[in-house]
Amino acid sequence: MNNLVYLVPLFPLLGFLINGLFRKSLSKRTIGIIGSGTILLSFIVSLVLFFDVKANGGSVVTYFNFIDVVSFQIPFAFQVDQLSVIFLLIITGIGFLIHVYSTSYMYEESSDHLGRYFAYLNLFVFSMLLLVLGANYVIMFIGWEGVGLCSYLLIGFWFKNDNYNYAAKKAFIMNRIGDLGFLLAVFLLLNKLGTATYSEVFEKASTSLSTMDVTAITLLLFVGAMGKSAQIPLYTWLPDAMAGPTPVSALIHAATMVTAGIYMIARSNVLYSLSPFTQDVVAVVGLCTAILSATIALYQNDIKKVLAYSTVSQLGFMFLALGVGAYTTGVFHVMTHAFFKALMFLGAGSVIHAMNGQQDITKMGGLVKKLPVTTWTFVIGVLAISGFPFTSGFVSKDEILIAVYAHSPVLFWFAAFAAILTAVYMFRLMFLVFFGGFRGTHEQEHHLHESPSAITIPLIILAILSLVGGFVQLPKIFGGTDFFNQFLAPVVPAINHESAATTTAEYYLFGGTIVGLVIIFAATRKLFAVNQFEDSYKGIRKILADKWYIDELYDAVIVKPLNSFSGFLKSVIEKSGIDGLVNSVGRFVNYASRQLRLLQSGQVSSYILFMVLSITVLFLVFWNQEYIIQFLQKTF
Amino acid sequence: MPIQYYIILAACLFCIGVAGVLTRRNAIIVFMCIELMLNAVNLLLVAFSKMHYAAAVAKDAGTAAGTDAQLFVFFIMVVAAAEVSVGLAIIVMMYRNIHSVDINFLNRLKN
Amino acid sequence: MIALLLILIPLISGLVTFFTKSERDAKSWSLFASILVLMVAFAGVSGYFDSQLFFDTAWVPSLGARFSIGLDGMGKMLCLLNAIAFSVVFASAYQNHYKKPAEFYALMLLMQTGLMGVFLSTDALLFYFFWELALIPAYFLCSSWGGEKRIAVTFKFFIYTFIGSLLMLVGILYVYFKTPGHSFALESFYQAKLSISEENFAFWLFFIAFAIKMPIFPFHTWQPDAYEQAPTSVTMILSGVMVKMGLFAVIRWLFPVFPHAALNYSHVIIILCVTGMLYASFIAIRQDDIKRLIAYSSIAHIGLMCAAFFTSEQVGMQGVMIQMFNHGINVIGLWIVADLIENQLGTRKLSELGGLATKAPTLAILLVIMALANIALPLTNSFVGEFMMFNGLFNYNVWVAAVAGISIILAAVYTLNMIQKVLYGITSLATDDAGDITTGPKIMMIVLVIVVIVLGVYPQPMLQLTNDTVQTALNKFHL
Amino acid sequence: MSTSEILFWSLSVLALFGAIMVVISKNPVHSVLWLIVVFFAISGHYLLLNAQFLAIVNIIVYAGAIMVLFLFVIMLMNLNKETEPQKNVWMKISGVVSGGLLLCVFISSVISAFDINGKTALTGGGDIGLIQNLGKVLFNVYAVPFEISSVLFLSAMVGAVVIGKKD
Amino acid sequence: MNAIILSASLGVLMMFCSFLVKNKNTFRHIASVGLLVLLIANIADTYGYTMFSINTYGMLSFNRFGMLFNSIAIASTLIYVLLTGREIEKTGSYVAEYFTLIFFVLCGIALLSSYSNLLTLFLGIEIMSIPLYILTGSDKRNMKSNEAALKYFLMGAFSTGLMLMGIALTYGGTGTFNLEAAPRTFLYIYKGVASFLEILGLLFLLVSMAFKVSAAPFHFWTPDVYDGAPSVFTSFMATVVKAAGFIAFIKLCAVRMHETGGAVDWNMIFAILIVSTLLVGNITAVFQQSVKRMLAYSSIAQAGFMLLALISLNDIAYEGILLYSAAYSLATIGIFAVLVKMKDYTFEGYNGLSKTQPALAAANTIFLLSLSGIPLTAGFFAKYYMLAAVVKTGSYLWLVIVAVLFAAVSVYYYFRLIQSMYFKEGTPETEEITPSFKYGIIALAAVIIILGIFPSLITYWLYF
Repeated sequence: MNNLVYLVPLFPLLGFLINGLFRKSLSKRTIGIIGSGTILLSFIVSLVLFFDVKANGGSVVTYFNFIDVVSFQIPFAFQVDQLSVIFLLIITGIGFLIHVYSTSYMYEESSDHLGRYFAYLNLFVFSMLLLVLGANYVIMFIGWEGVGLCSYLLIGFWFKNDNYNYAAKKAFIMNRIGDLGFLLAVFLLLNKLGTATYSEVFEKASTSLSTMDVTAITLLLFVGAMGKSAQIPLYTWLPDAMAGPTPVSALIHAATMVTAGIYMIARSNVLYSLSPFTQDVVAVVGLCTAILSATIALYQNDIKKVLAYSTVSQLGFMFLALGVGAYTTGVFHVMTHAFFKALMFLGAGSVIHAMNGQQDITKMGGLVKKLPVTTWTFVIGVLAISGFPFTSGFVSKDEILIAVYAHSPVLFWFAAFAAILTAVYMFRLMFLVFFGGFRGTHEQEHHLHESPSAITIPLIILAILSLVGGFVQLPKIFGGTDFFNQFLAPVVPAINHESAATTTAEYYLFGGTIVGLVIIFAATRKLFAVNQFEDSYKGIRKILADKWYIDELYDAVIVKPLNSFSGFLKSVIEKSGIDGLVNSVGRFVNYASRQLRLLQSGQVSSYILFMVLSITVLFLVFWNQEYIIQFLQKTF
Repeated sequence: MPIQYYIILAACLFCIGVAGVLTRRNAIIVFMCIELMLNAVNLLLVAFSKMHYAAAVAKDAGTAAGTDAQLFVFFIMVVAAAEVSVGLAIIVMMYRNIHSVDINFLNRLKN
Repeated sequence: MIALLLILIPLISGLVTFFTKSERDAKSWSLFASILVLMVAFAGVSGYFDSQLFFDTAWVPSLGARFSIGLDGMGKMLCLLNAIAFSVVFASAYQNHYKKPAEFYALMLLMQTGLMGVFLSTDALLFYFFWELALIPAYFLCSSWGGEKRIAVTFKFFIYTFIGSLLMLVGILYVYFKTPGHSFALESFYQAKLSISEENFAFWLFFIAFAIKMPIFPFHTWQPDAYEQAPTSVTMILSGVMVKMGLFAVIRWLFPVFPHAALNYSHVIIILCVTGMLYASFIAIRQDDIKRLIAYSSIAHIGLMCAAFFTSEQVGMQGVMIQMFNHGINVIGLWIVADLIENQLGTRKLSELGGLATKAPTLAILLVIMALANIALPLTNSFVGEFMMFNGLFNYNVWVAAVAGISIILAAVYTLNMIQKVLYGITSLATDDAGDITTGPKIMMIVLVIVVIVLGVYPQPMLQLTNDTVQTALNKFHL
Repeated sequence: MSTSEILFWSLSVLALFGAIMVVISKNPVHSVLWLIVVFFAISGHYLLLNAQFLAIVNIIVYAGAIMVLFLFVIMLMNLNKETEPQKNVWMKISGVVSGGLLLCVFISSVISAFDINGKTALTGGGDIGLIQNLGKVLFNVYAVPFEISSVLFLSAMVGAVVIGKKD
Repeated sequence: MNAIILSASLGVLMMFCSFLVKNKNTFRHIASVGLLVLLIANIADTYGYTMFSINTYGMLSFNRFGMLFNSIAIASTLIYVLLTGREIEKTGSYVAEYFTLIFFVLCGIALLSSYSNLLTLFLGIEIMSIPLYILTGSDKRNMKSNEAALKYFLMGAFSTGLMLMGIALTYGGTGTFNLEAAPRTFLYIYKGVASFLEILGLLFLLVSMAFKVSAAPFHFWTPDVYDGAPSVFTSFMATVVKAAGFIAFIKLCAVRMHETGGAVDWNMIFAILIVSTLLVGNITAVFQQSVKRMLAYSSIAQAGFMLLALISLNDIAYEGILLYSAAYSLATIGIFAVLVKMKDYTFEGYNGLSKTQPALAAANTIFLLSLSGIPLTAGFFAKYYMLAAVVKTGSYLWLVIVAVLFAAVSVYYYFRLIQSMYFKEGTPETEEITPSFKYGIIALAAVIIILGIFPSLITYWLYF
């Protein structure tokens, strides 16, 4: 069965080619069908693979030698195992839903652009699949950069708008910075172990890698993860990436691509377990990101921005989990987060659709009357993300918190704080968008309508998933078993936190969550669900609204200096410096020529004078040449 | 006579000729100074011929050493005569054109 | 036989072209010739004719110089590149109009002869001959068909390279008198008896020549001007093939002849190259002229190749090999686009362009693909090369590799800048009435794109092809 | 002090003085006359060295033919003191100085030529300078150069025609 | 011997033609036939068929090298006459005499290529120079021509004085004028090698020879004379005559300087001469406005390159000097042949020649490439041999590098001409170009290319 694996990426690739090449001649319907149909096909294949793997374990399928030089082989191979299968399902499943959603959401686009859109989307899925399927770091890197490219193309999809293009460029370049780290890590692996294939790397790692090396490798890999998964300091591109069409934000910047970092670390858990230091770094960075972005999210007024920052903060949570060694939990949160965050983005999309393009939540409100489905699905999403008991988010986030608690209580309290913030800004969003009175213009109010089924059905499916998605990993105390962990166990060892301490913690947490949520609910209701806004925030709020001025900081510290530096090189060093030197040689020759020809004065007597003088000089040289030669030998 | 005397005498004549070439502007005088240089050389050659003769005659009486130098002088005179004829012709031609023999007027060609 | 044909076909057809009357004849004849050469080159690469790759006959017996030419792996590859380049150039320039077409195409073919000769010759004096022979037509092409500042710029380029090659000539002589039995043959050059100090001295005589040709950092200033001023068809050859001459010469004539000196100075040179990479990339960021931008980016790439080769790491060297080919293909693709843009819109200023994606979608896509290949995105050809080269650099020294790695980011910066300013945004005055790419160039570009993708996915054949060259270099090195 | 020495010194002084006068006398005609004096002095030296043939030839060819030619030309152009162009003093000084320099270098190097120490030029005796002996050698050994020098004369003649003849 | 006697008698023949033959433009043909005969006779002589068996008592000694050079010189003169004969007729009213003088010059050259006695050297130099004084002044109404003639004459006479002083001193040192047979055993010898006076004399000789080959700092006459003389004769002076000077010089070095080499380091003097010559020639040529004057300076620069042969007196140097003479003479003759067709000698005068006279422009380009030593032209191998000769000696590598750097400078002014012919707009006025002239010049270009591919065509004859 595993030999079917090549089909999984193949279908999207075909979709990409067809849509890309013949997009002018195809009708919008067919484009949509091809676009989402291919994904559906590979989803089916993935399901088949899933059960196959469940039944009889994973395996590696090698196709051809990508690079094969003496002492240096990189096979082009796919690795089908529990971890990759999980991601296959997430990518293709959610990908399919979002494709379907897009068929309606992007319907206004001309068939040319629609074809382009689906081509990019398929290409993205293709490279994402390559990323998770690759059996060594090089193949992973291929996918890794591929998804970066697609996100670049999709963010800049509406390329007429230059701000979008800047956002796209920013995203790509920040990813590139991460990629450099990734690349260096791979080189280090190749240098130390002579191979980049997972199986070999992991078995050799413990024996033939010094702690120093492991730390270096893992840190460099983590740099890559920072770029891809938008962690401090490389997170600023993600909010800007919201320039892209909303389904893209849902698929790439919430559900799949940004979780590549988590996949990569989970994949190389062996290495990370070998280097505690890196783990701490990961945990701390993740936590900081979680808190920072959560605080920013509090005062954002753009619906997609809020979601974006919440994504960043959730990613922070996942890294926190990985950092404390709960890899499975991290992966689990990836899954659940994929459900509810995709849901919320799509919901937001539906809202924007209804408000035709309006994204400012201060101009919304009370949409519950006009958009029931969107509203209630969105509410489910909010509950899930803020960890309402028994929703998927509750399960995964609880598990993270407990794991953190088991690791170190200090981190736990910070994490809990972040979780609370999450609830706060999510409720704020919910209230401002769906409840209260409508604050938009009349045309908008008139225009409001529930979205077509192609949009609502995916919402509903995702809502269900976010509700029940947690049950595969329900804690024992609630009578569940950790299927998920068991499934992943062969690839990613789960830490067992079913100790007495943690079970009690579970109770506290369970209680705490309910109480906390109620309080927060009331509080936010009071605080935020108002109908008039001061046009600009003051004090701390302003700082939060302006995202702690991080972008401005980067601009001032990195971008501007680099620009001026290169300008300096171009105009000063190159022009006047090197090139000037070269040209001055020519100018000097000309000058010398002009001077030297004055020697030819035209006077016979002066000529003869020169001759006589040079004869005397020759004589002198001649009789003293011993001394001259000695002198020369001394000097040179 | 010690040969040095002759050498120095010839050298003096030669250098006076050079100095004349350098100091005078009249083409004819310049040319005459060159002739003076040639004569210095002639004198030197003859002196050398007698020197070598003296050295050789000590070994055998009937030697012809030194003859060649005197013949060389003869050839020098021949050449000098030829040169003079050409040179004076050129000078005259120039005089015809610019009515002067001042070599400082020769400055159309320069740089 | 193959080798001889590779030289003779362009030579003869070039001389014939001088006497063609009409523009059509000149064009079609030269295109035909170049395609013929391409076929022969393929035959050479195919490996069916490996028995006939060498040709050798007496030339100047009194000097011990022979007319001996031959193909090794690298030679095959570069001859193929050369052949492809010229066919593509002729084809894509088919509807351009040049004044004095006969001369133009004839000189082009003569230049191809020279380049072929450089890649083929296994005799030092012959090598020098062709080295110059490639330069002279380039000089005439650039200074009679180029831009407005062409004469001065081309002259600078010529003098600059000429000084280099003269120094190389001295070096050749120097080694020649050290060879057993005074011969110019490549083998006897490899066996030359040189003391370390002599090697160190002669090494620089050769290296300066090659450094100017490549060009390496402090010697590069002729290049942007020359590329900017030359007619684009010539620029394609200059940047696609001619700069490879430098690298080729380093690999064939410098490394194996002076292994110890190469080892001594590898640090200096690598430092130079890496400095050059960053320097050029930084300058490229601020370029407003497409041609200059591409020129600087190609300086950066060449720097990487040279550095990677001097690490004397097998992987790196192997990377250099295929990268020579790939860079040729990519840069030619970029030039074709630049040419189309300039011919159609009459400007190369990024600040005056924009919004082409709406006007010329196909062109846009092709340009994007080429640009991505230029920044070595995976599954494009140059990823493999750069990956291996950086790997070699890394094995040589971690920090050097890290610093050089910055150029990857910078490359992304300036390339995306270019794409954005050319394709995206709203149309400008210049691009308002732009049309899409026409069939001829489109086909060429598609061919190139296919090569780019295929070599990106399955580079193995190319690696096998050039394996032997690397081996010889290394064997010489580990003696 | 023997007669030959007295003769040598007096002739040398005469020659040098005449030479100097050639250079410094303003009037070209005087220069010519002084040059003739120098030639006579040198002929005297020849006689002293018993090179009679050369002495005679010197008188006939140089003092006779060549100098007359010079005089003739000068008369033809009737150059005299007034028409004599004056060089600026710096040119004069530099000329004299460099000539002097040459002389110094020359003499100093000749002085340091030890290999001719004690060599003397035979005055009086020695019959190689006699016409008969010279003639023998000239028409045997030096026949070829002698013939060749005729080419020289031919070319000089042709040249004189080409240049001098009015057209 | 054939060459000497025949050239002399042919000169006399031309002299008689001047009043026997009335039709002016038949002289050209007679002269070319005569040159052809001369060439054949000389080649016959080379292979032992000498018409006159004269005992020269060691005044002359004939060897393969000198003979081969004679052939080259005569052949180039033939080409020169064929290409530019018409212009010789236009110079003045004494056409036959000009040819006479050219033949006499050839006689002098033949002497210089075979002298073995300082007397014959002296006579050769004079026989070569005196006709040149006249040819320089042959354009009598032209002030520049007069001036050039007088300058040339005065300075030439001066250098003759120096040379004679040198000969006299060498004689004083050795007691013989014979080149080879200088006795090296003396009572008291400077550094156990040579007489002091001889060395002193050789220095004078060196200076005067340097003057003849116009090596700096004794080059001052060259630009003015070449510029002032009628262009046709400039091309003759600058090519064949100068090469002959080198042949004489190299022989002198090979014997006397070589023998006294132990006492003094002549190479050091030569190095000084070479560097200064290259410097003055190349650098000054850069700024010239008149092509003719530029060529004068370039001839100085080329002389600097040829001097390299004197430092390294090995087999390569001998082959090289012959090749160089041939390559340089042919190229320069070609360039002058084009030059004399131009109305305006400045660089601007050439602007756009490629449009009006493509064939001429192309040929001229090849000549210029050859002068600047680009491969595929004879000039490359000429330079190559010179450099190789020095490199072979193992020392003076710095000199080689200096030389190539200056060669790069030389490209600057040669290519200026190419630029104005091809890349500048303009309409140059030329005399009417006969097709025969066109074909002739193209043939010459072809010869240069062929020599550039197979230099052995010349060097081969040195051994077989």
